[in-house]
Amino acid sequence: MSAAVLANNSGDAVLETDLNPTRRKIGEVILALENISLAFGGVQALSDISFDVREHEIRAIIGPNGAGKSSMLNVINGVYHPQQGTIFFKGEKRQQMNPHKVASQGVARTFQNIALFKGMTVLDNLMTGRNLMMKTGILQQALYWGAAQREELAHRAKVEEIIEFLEIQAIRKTPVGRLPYGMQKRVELGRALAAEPTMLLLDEPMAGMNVEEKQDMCRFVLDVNAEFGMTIVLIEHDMGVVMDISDRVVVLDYGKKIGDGEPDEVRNNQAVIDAYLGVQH
Amino acid sequence: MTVSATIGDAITFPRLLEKHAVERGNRPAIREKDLGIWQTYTWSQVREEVEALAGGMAALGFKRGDNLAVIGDNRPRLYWAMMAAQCLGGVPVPLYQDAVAQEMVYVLQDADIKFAIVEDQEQVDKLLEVLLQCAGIKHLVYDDSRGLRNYLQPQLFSYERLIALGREFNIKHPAYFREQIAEGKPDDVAVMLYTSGTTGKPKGVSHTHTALIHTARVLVKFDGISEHDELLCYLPMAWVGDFLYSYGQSYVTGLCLNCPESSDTVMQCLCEIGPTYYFAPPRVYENILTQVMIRIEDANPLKRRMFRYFMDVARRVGIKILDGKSGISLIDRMLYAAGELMVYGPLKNVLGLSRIRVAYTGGEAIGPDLFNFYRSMGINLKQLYGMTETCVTVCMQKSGDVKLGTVGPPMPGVEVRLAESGEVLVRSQGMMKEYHGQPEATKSVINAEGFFLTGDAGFFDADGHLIIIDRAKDVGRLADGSLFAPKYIENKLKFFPYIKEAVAFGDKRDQVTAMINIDGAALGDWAERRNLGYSGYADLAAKLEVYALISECIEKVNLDLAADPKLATSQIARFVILHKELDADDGELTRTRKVRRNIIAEKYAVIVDALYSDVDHCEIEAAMKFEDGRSGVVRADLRIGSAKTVVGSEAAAGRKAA
Amino acid sequence: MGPFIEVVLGGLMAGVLYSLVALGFVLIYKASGVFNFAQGAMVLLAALAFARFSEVMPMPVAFMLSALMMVGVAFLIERLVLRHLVNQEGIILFLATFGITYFLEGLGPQLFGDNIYRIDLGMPKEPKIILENMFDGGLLINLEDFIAAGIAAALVTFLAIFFQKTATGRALRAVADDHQAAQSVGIPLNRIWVIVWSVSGFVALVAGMIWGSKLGVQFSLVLIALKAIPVVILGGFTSVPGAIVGGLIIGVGEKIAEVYLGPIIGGGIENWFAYVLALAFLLIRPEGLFGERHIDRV
Amino acid sequence: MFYRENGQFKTSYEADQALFPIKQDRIFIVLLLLVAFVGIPLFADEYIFRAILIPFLILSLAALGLNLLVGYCGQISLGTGGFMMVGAYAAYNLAVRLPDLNMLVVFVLAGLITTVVGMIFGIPSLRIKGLYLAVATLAAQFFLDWLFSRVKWFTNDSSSGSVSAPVLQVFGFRWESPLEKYLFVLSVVVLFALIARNLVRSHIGRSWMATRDMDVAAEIIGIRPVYAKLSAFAVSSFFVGIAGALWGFVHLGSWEPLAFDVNRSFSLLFMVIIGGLGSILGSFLGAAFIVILPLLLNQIPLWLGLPMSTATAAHFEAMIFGSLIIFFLIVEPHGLARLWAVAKEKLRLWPFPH
Repeated sequence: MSAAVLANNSGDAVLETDLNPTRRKIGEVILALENISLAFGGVQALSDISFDVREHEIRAIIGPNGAGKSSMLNVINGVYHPQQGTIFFKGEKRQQMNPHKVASQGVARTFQNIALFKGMTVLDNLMTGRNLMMKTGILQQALYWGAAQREELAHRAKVEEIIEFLEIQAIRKTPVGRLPYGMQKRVELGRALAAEPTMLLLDEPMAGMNVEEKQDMCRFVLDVNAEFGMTIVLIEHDMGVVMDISDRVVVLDYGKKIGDGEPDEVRNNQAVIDAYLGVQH
Repeated sequence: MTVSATIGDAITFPRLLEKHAVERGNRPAIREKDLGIWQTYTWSQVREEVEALAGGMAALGFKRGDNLAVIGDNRPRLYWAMMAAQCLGGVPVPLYQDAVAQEMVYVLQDADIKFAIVEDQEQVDKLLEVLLQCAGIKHLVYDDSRGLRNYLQPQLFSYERLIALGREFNIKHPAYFREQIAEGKPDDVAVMLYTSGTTGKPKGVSHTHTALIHTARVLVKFDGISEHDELLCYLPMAWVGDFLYSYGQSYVTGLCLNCPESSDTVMQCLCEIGPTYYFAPPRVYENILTQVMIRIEDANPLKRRMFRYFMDVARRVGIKILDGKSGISLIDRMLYAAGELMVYGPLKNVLGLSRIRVAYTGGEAIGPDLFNFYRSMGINLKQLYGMTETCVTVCMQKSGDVKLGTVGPPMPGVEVRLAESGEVLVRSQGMMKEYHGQPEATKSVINAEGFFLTGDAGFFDADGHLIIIDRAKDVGRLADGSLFAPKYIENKLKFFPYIKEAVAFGDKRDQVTAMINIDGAALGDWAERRNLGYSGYADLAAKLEVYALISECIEKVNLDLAADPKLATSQIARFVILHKELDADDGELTRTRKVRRNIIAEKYAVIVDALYSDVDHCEIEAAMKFEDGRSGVVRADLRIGSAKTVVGSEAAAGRKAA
Repeated sequence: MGPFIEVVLGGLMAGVLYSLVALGFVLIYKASGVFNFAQGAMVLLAALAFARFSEVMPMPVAFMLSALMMVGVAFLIERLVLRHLVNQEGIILFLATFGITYFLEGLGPQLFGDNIYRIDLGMPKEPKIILENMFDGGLLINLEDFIAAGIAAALVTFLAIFFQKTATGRALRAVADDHQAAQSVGIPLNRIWVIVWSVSGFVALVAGMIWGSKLGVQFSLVLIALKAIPVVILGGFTSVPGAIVGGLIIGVGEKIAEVYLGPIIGGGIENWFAYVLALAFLLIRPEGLFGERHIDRV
Repeated sequence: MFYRENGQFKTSYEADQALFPIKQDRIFIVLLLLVAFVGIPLFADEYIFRAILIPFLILSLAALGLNLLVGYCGQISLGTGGFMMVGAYAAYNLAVRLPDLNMLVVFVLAGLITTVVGMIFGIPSLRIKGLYLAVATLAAQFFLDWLFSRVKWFTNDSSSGSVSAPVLQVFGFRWESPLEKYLFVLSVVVLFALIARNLVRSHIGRSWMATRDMDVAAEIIGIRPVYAKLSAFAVSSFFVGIAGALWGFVHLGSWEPLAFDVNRSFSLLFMVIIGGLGSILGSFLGAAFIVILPLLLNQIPLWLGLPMSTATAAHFEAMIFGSLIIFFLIVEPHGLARLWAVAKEKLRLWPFPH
């Protein structure tokens, strides 16, 4: 499954596929969506969609514009509540929950239209990603004393590791509003990583990037998966990228699932080809 | 065994380490900006780390006489690895980290490398790529494990594992480390530095501990360098300048090295550290000046006028004040003080040069404007002369006695002699031991009396300051028999901010011609201000306006040359502006960015022929390597420009008028 | 029963007048996205001008002159303030109208004096008893209020037609939906703003005249603006009918509370009751009665 | 221009995240404190303390509190005057009814009571935002106005409706003269400025700013909006409540609800806007501007020798004030603090423009 990945990861042919699984072993199902249907008013955004995500895998969701991909992510992280269907996360059936609760269960995400905190620096944006883990009370923070300071510095150290990982040292104290688009995308990934999630949802992480930026972002996504073992659910338009880096692909079209499987399977699926070639429904 | 016994007279680097660990164990030895702050390691921490590292290397079979390849940016761990190798009686061989894999093959084979320590995945990949050619490599240690998690080659070893292995080893062999240090002799080879070689294959220059330490101590005395100095290591570790002026000085004086966070943040790190002691080749100073000029152009007119006004003041009196000369009026002194507050001080602060006590430049000639710019602002910038084989330091300008255009008098303990041909010969304690494995080559450059043949042509001025004009073998003759020193001419051209590189031709010809490489950034800016549209480097290079500008520059050089009777015949008559930048990757420059004149002449023979005919343009096809390693062919049609030349008397008149 | 209906009727009358001021808010908010805090100050300025002009000239002329002055004010506001704040956040524009408020509050009395002036529109002042046959003792109502309500209703109808049927009205609505889009299809934003602020000034003039004839023209007229805010909240910032219904609800609610609740808790509750009512409403329906629902997109 | 940052490298996160990481800034702040604590007391006269410095400091504190809410958390409030009123009356009632209570405890309790009230009125922020929220807080203002003027219990059944605070007595010392009062207020304000700075650089401050910048994203990365918003209301109200108590006890001495009416709310909002949203320094600059401006406007005609009736002067004051607000919003919508920040950035990069 990972020959393409290999070539992408190390850039040479020295490594041998059988000997060197470049990723952690893919594990059990971590997230299962069963018969999800979601409607806004009269508009059916998702209808009866089921698929699962396994631990440590890179799972792509693709589909033409308006297929319901972003809605799917919003369902996974609790922004939208589907009218029908059940969601199992880490083996437990999920009740109605709000986004911050989902976040506290270890799901982080990035957004199609960058949603950074524009008034803050890169460092502060990343630190915000760790808010869930910060526990000191308001009085200690007011005095910036003892535990509060220790906590702040300890988390700073963690965030610095991410800064290094994403190679954004030069901009750590720059307000994010001043950064170019590609950099902002990278910082947003950093904010999600800062939360040390088990599952990472990426909504078009490479949209609007040039080739070089895309390569960088691919490398980061693969490294995140390899180094931290994070499970990644990814929406992406660039088919080359999707086929290269993902383990399995779900294809949506008009809110319905039309394909699901490994990249090669999906590539040869007639329904998928039709959807992309624009066969009229 | 007592500590003092190990230290002895401290005439090897490992013994210096032992000495600092005892004498200044809690002082910082090295800092690295990592994870956002300057992580600091004291001398005793460094010693402990080196001991563990040496133990690990020993455990893996690194032994006396082995060579250790070191490849990467300036990182503490790589510096420590060099020290660990020396402790074990081995020889560190730093390589240029931006070389492509194939370029490394020769050195790896020549130095018979079994053991390499590299920075990261990028370097690991390069070595793995040439593993078949360099089968000798048994152990490949990496500092940063990012991306290497699943590389299963048996040679690979992480730094952390090596340290752990070393600690185990040292428990089993508690005395091994000290014994090895004690066994080290001053005349052992301490380092092997490969010269980039203007021609031919690189040669491994072997230096002994004695030579290096001696040279460093001369410098310490010369400029009062102490453990309180700070410096930033950002020049390639494979360069002799970094080895002697960073690594060497740090061990000799106990001063603290600072390693920048990444190559993107060198300027930022420079500002934070504010080194007191600084060494950079002229092009670094030039880049800084170019940046200053470009950035100041964006300032409001009032500020620009203030800047120009005070820079004029500085030009008038700054250098005299720096040199402590008398005869400066009180008003000028006050103006200069105001300038220091308003311009020079803040400017130095922004550039990270506020705390400079002494700054060096060398390796190539530095332009007078450039040189004076820094000195007039109160930065004690000095030129020095030397080469890898002589531990750099042959001549150096003395603080307070700096003559423009010279490289100063010989350093204490250095003998300089001029051969019949004008070639500079040097003898000192800092002489290399040999070219590694090339006794013939060694013999050919060190004569019977022990003088090193530098290959440079030069002469002493009336005050005993040495002036270098060119490589001796490059100094040629024009067809009429008069002197032709191409590099001297090229340097004069390169002092213009718009000209990045220049290659002069003229040996055995009837006139001098030149190929010019424009500076894309500086000229791009120039073009923008004139609303001159262009689509890229090649297009800009071909603009008529640019030709006019460059020909103006050349005419100024001609005027300058005409003033010197020896060189008046070397005026440039015709020139061409190249459509691409000369590039080390294409073999046109050395890794230290010196032009390879013969290779260029061969490669661009078409152009050279055109320069010496009367056509006004020529077509060229050039193979070039892109950043991703692919190669392609670039075609261009180049215009040939001509410049006015003057006769001697006109030159004198022109100068007077100016 | 009779007294209760009297209270409700009284509330409705007051409510119509609130609606009139609220209408000014809505117009400007719809067309320029600005929450115009200066509406009260505009009412004061217009009323002062009309009162002082009508002392020396026939009333219709005074009316025309005051209306013209309000157009001038609108023009200046666009030229000196709004034009420079295009593309700023809503809060900045909101605060700018505070600046306008202060300025007009200084300007009005400086130009026209700061005494209490009377406006006599010739409306019958004396209360009238009607429907004596239906209720015991009949209903005591104020004829002046009835007339005022009539005028207000006429104005509202006029505006509704203006918005729906004229080209300018349609352009106004386009601008409200999306400034940039409107600009890109060639709707002149600046002119639209001048028009809408003028209309709003005209509404202020009418409101000022009616309130002025009721209470006399004095500084406290600016406080009416504060009363109109809960009305807008209740009705929704962008809805003309909302302003009217909201005004009526607030008017009636306030009167009822004042009469039946006030004595129990110490009186004087009309200052805050409207707000609490609006607030309670907000919590149930954040977008107001007639406002458009806003969905947050991720 | 005055910055010489070479060599000021940080070897620990502690140093890197210090309040004033740059040495020149530390020197400046120490000098400023010296001037405030030593210099001014040596030279200023009573009038300056009473009419300028004490009101400036107390209003700075209130503006600071408001800025935490508006500038940092993005929740607009037009009820600050009302919350100050709660603080003042709470302190009054505590001091009068429990005369043995230490004054500092009285102030803190007054602040806490205001906190509770502020949180109650902050509840609507969970449902509504922007102008709607502004109106909700306006409701608080009017309700509180009414409460303290109509419910006699709060004024201790005072017949005139106005109340008088007892003399300020802390640490067995009576802070009576303007100088003493000034020093007391200054100490409190410095302490609170420090607290505010600490809060905004801690995780609570970041959760506020995240909520302000993009509330949906903030919730998705795990910030509880309820907690972020209500804590901002709570902390802000605490600051404002203490400022209210100080305004009553130290500045006014005796007062009625009118001293805290809606105009007070508006003027505090102007302070944070003109001073700079999301800036501690801005709160002080804004307060200084709004305190000093009317005094200046009153003085200028005198200096020019143009006697003016009080009414005319008042009208002109309003007009100039209004114009200045507009002028500021047009020229620098991010306030004086932004101008300061830009100037500082320029000085650091001098002679380069950027």
